[in-house]
Amino acid sequence: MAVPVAFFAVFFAYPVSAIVGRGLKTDGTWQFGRVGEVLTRPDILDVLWFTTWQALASTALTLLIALPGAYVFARFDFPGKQVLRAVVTVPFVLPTVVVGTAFLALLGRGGLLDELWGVRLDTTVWAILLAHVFFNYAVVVRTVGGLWSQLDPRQEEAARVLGAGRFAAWRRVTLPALGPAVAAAALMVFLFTFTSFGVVQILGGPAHSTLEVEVYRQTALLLDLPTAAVLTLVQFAAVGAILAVHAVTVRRRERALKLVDPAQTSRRPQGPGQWALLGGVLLTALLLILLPLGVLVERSFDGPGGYGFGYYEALQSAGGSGSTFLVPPLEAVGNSLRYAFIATVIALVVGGLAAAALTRRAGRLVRGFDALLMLPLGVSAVTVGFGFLITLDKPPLDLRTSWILVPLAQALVGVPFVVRTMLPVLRAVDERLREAAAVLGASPLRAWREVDLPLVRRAVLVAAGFAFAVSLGEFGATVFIARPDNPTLPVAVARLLGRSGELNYGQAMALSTILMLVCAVSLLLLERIRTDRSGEF
Amino acid sequence: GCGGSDGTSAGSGASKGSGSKTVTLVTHDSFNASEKVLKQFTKESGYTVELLKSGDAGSALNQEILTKGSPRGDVFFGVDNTLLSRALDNDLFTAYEAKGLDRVADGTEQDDKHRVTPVDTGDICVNYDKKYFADKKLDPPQTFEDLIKPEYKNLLVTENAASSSPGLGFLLGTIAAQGEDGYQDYWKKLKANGVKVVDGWEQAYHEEFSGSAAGKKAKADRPLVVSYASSPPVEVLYADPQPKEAPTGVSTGTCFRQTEYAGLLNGAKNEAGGKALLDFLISRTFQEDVPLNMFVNPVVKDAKLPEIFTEFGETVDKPATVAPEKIAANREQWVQAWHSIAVK
Amino acid sequence: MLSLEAATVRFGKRAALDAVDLEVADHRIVCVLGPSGSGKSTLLRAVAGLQPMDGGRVLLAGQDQAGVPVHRRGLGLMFQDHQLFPHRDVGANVAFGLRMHGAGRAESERRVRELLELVGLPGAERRAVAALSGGEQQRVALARALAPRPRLLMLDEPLGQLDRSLRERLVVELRTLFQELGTTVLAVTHDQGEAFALADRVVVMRDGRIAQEGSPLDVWQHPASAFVARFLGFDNVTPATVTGRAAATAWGKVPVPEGSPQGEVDLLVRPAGVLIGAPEDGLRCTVGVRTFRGNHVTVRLTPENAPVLEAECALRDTPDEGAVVGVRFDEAETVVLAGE
Amino acid sequence: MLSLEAATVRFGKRAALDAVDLEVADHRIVCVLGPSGSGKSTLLRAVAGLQPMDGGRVLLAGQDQAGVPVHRRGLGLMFQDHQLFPHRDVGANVAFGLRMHGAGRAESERRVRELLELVGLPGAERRAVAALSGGEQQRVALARALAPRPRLLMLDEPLGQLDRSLRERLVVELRTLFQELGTTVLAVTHDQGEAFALADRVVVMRDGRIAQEGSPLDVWQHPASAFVARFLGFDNVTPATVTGRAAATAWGKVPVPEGSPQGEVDLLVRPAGVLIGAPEDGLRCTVGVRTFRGNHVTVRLTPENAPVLEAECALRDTPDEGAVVGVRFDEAETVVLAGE
Ligand SMILES: Nc1ncnc2c1ncn2[C@@H]1O[C@H](COP(=O)(O)OP(=O)(O)OP(=O)(O)O)[C@@H](O)[C@H]1O
Ligand SMILES: Nc1ncnc2c1ncn2[C@@H]1O[C@H](COP(=O)(O)OP(=O)(O)OP(=O)(O)O)[C@@H](O)[C@H]1O
Ligand SMILES: Cc1ncc(C[n+]2csc(CCO)c2C)c(N)n1
Ligand SMILES: [Mg+2]
Ligand SMILES: [Mg+2]
Repeated sequence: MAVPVAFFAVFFAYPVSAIVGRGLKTDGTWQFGRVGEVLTRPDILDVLWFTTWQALASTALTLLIALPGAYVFARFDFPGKQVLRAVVTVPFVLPTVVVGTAFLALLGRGGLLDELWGVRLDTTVWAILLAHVFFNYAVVVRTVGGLWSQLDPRQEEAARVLGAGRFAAWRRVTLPALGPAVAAAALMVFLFTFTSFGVVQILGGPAHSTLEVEVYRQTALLLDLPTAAVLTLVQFAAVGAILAVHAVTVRRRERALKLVDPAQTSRRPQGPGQWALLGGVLLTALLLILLPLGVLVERSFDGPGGYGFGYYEALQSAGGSGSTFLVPPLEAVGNSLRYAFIATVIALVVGGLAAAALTRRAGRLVRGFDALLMLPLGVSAVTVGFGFLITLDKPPLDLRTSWILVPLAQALVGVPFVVRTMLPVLRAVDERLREAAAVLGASPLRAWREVDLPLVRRAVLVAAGFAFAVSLGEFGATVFIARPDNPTLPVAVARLLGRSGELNYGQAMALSTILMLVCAVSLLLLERIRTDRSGEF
Repeated sequence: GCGGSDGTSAGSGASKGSGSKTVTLVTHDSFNASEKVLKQFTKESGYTVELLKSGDAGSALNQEILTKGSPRGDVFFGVDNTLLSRALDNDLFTAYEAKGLDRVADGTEQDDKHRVTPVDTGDICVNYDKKYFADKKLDPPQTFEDLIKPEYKNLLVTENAASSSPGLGFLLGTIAAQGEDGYQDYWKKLKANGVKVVDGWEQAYHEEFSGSAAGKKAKADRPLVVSYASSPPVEVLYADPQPKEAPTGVSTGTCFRQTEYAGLLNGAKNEAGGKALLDFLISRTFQEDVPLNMFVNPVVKDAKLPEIFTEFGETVDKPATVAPEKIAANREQWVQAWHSIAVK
Repeated sequence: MLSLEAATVRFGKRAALDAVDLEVADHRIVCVLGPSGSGKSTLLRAVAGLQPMDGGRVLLAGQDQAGVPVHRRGLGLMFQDHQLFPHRDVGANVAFGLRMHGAGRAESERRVRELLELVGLPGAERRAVAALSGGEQQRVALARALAPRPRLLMLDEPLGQLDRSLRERLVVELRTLFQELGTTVLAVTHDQGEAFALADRVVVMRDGRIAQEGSPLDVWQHPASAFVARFLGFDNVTPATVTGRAAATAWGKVPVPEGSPQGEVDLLVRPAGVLIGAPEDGLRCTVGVRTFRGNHVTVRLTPENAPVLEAECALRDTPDEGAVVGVRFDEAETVVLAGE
Repeated sequence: MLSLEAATVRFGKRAALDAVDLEVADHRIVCVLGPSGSGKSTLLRAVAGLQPMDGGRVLLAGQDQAGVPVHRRGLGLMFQDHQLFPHRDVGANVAFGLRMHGAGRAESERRVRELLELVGLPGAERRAVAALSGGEQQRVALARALAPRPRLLMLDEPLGQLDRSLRERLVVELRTLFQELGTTVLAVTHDQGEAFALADRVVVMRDGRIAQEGSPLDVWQHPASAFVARFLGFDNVTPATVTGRAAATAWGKVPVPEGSPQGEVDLLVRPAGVLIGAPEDGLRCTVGVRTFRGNHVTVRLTPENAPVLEAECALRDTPDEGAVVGVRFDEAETVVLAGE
């Protein structure tokens, strides 16, 4: 517990409180009056209201659409399942500008809906909500599906023989067992959408704005730190309220469950009902995720002289142009992977330790720490980034210009994922299994390694996948810190998009496609990693 | 090391004492220079340039302000006239009169104490889709006044002045042209004439503007967009094969001029190197490298423009300008007023 | 009520149910016996529709159940490992089936109270299931299965973790209850006493097939095969050649009842039919381990050149260990087994 | 080996272990019997160190175990609900303890093979535990507990889900194994036959206390109280006034053995001591339900104005249901119970 606490104290609590403190303190005295002042501004209240309700709506919609997906991925075997599971995670790494493009192509003028029914959703809230579902589908599918695949199906069978229909059995037996995982996924989706930035701007138009945008504007553009500090506190309050609700609802539901080997629980769908469900989920994934991604891929091949690899070739030659603008794409891939790898390792170590500590201990302090771990998802990257600047400026921690800040900032976002995906599973592990290991001679540490670890293996992989994807796609912090000579893929994409000219745009699409590919392949490889299954003799 | 794979970036600029052979240039994301030119500087002065890019222009400057007194580098480049006052008020820079400062264009020097040195100028202007206007047999608009004429109804797309730099530039342009009293009225008319506001330049240019390659794919339907005067030559430069004529043009009467400055940071570890770098930034070698890397104009009179600029670009004779102090004082209020007219 | 026709379930190559035909008449209590792994639980799961079948049909009240979802079959199943719902307390577990069948709150509270009383856990409604002992959990599972009063109730080792006196009381009460309600019951048990006490008929399974079926008395008195005999705990089984009223065995001549099958067969001598007398009087055996079995003592007797025999005698008649005795056989306790 | 001193475990107000004192000598096999919920599992968990105690001490080989973590106590425990590791196959489950004790791969493979053979699951190493039948899981759990050969092995209903013949074989083999290895064993069982066959001593628990302790024969022949007698399955228990060699009971005068305690006591008549004769000859009873119990039949007899009696008789001597018979009592099968 010491490691995660130290990590969070140094790389989160201290920087963020420093920057907030700087905003709220003038000449050494706290100016709490600012809070009331900002909070009574009607435009800020509008933003707060919109931010909150769109986040709630997005979360609800995401759960609605993704829970059947989680079921299908947990319980059914079908060809291409692993690939599809990796692909639905791809949106996670994409820069929002690029995603905006894809969604506008589908929902906007001349888009699919426009052509078919003359419906345009751009600048409506629907576009925002759908894009949020697009981004966060995988969060639900993976965190919930991870636990689901390990639930003993006989529990549901017990309900069925007592007269419960399929849905009733699910609602009354499986859902309560899944509760903590669903809550964890919902919490993460809420935090992402609550702090949504690019999606709202691009798809909602300038009329829609979130708190996050305001914080960014006040900090990065206007350097109005007092206002930014108040807004950050408001975000804190909102996030804190949600965390409190989460803590209360989850605490009542956490129970030891009989976890089984996931390989035993999935089978080919049987009967028309199950096939229909599978078909429905695949169709949803196709329409909602593959289609937007497809638009990007299509554009990356759609050169001036018809389809071809022109933009990809152009990417290659850009390396030789002798400018600081572009590096060869392979190098950007390498940079991205390196940063993401380090960030993932940090996130896994810090988050894993935190999750292990949180499983065994209870009490107010621990619960508070649990909540603190989630806060990075609810705090603007600018706040953290600027906080770093004013705090990590003294040796031995003068990291302001060090590359390590990039993976550190990314890990800050990865840790909540690790904790939230691992905790529901860890807390479901029956204490008696650990006891069984202990009476067979395993020390507590060994028991953790031999019992908990294999059972949370899936969750760890899911968490690692997310930490990796988050780091791969992170832009807000990376763009502040990344050295110009080693940009990551999203930074390179953003640079290209910042210029006019057909080749620049095409290359941006090509690079985005490469980013998607890198993400999907990495996740697939990650899933192949198997910690010992049958156990060494 | 992981990130700093090559030797030049192995350490941090701030840790280097004076007499170091590295000079750190803190700048924004859009900064670019040819490797060749940077090597040239090393050859001439003996200093190696280390680049530190930190976000867009606004946040790069604000980061410098936050770390004032203990800067991460020696020279900062990238503060423009809309932000200049903030930099100067915060006492960010040490005065230094760069060698060759006499060659810079008139009116670009804004600080008589030489705390900042102008490096480039660029114009934010309305661009138009040539093909659209040719097909419609319509003259493209040339001035701010033209934009509110009924024949240009529903044709213009611009960016959010609250968060986008060209969006703000265009707003400032209208303020310069219409006056502080008139611009609100002008925007009401513009709004009535169907101006569309989107959030960022990328979206406006790639998604809404029918003149761009991406816009064509997206079936964009706005032939007028707020962009840069350099956008047409860039369209030519980054097209394959190169067209004989730029697909887009510039409405030269709708331009707002931005000048970007560099300055020696207060508390720089390598002041000598910083001074050498400032000298270099307005040297002919660097200045002639500027257009093709950052797509803005050199600030010195003796720099030659590349052919692609002279051939496909248009010169802006009377750009609108607003004094930096005035921008600093009124910016938020102007943007708010604009927001309630143009967006809500 | 229930009939299975050639019901087959395969796991990989092995058949857990191998073309099983079974009829259970209305209101009957049938106990399924069989060694561990012989397919008893699989049989119940197949009937419930929880285990997809690789062949054959399940009929309930004459209706083919193919395509009928589990919860519409109107049956109950108590799982071997209980599968109590950890998120619900004891009362809510028991009430679950009632709620699914739309019982009102008062009604269901009353039934829960009754059932918990029946299984000896009065007032346990609000307890967490994780805080129950093993036997208490089993009793809650039993109450939960009984609650909705299904027309066909299947119980998988319902009393396995309970002590004898509780089990005996429950057997009696369950029998009465089932008779009252007219419930048809299919129960798995490994306790023969329970099977005999509870069942109208017993089914002995072996490797996915039915090895014998009949009334308890029938099965006990006339095991169909050496397997069944051994499974029922009889160890005195030996190959024999029957001629008329006598069988030639390794233990010498053994009298057999009238009308026994003739020829090469297996012969069972029940321990009670092994009569211990003076050494000169019959087969000479040395007395080995004596096991005290409550009311009786079983004695292992080792003859010269013949397999060990097991004899049962009253406590006071037990010979000393190491003594040499003579053994005769009681015709009434020998059974000629039809070959495998 | 093991001694408990005033071991106390409370759940809320109720004591699951109430100041239990217990000594288990080296190499002994002790069986713990007791009704469901009487604290048997809690006792084992307390010894293992899995259940924090509210009072008392646990000593192993004379060492107070307070503060000694579970994995250092050098004992084994087989859980009532098995707790197999779901993510490991059968072989890895069994090998787990061996690995924890640093056994080599070849050695551990050999032991696993041996143990799986012992429990009747040869070649099951690579099977998934979720694909095992209930009894198969129990046997894997047993093998897992046996594998590291702990000095004190605790088994919580180790054979409860197995059929009789397998159980009988295992009891014999386990006894031999434990004797060979000199293992001290503390086993919970609800099967009295198992307890008698396996145990050197039995401990009968009641509500967290020890109700009786002794050799199986001892406990069986001289239950210490009406509770123990009833728990062992004897229903013919009644209050009595003993004077000399006779006891006055609701069933009339019953002869008692010489040297029986005198005065107001409880009296037990074993079913075998209820002798059925002609109606005029003794206590008049009506024959009720007859339950076939394998070798014997138990018969419920209803006297006029007295509690029901249970009698045991051989199959051929069984009276018809509804018949009226006369009952006498066999002095050798009556036991005067020391008061509660
Ligand atoms: N975690 C717990 N919280 C509260 N009460 C408990 C807990 N564990 C056991 N008990 C109670 O303690 C008593 C003794 O439980 P224990 O498991 O020792 O019984 P047992 O003798 O093993 O019974 P069984 O034969 O049914 O397994 C029971 O009444 C049980 O309900
Ligand atoms: N899901 C499964 N996958 C593979 N084999 C299985 C599966 N379930 C059961 N089996 C096997 O099928 C056979 C029959 O199992 P079943 O559970 O019906 O046995 P059972 O008669 O109930 O035994 P027990 O008395 O031990 O509970 C066993 O050999 C078992 O290993
Ligand atoms: C609404 C919404 N927008 C973006 C993402 C993509 N994303 C995944 S992690 C992360 C933070 C990295 O700093 C971001 C932006 C999302 N999931 N939800
Ligand atoms: Mg079974
Ligand atoms: Mg127990």
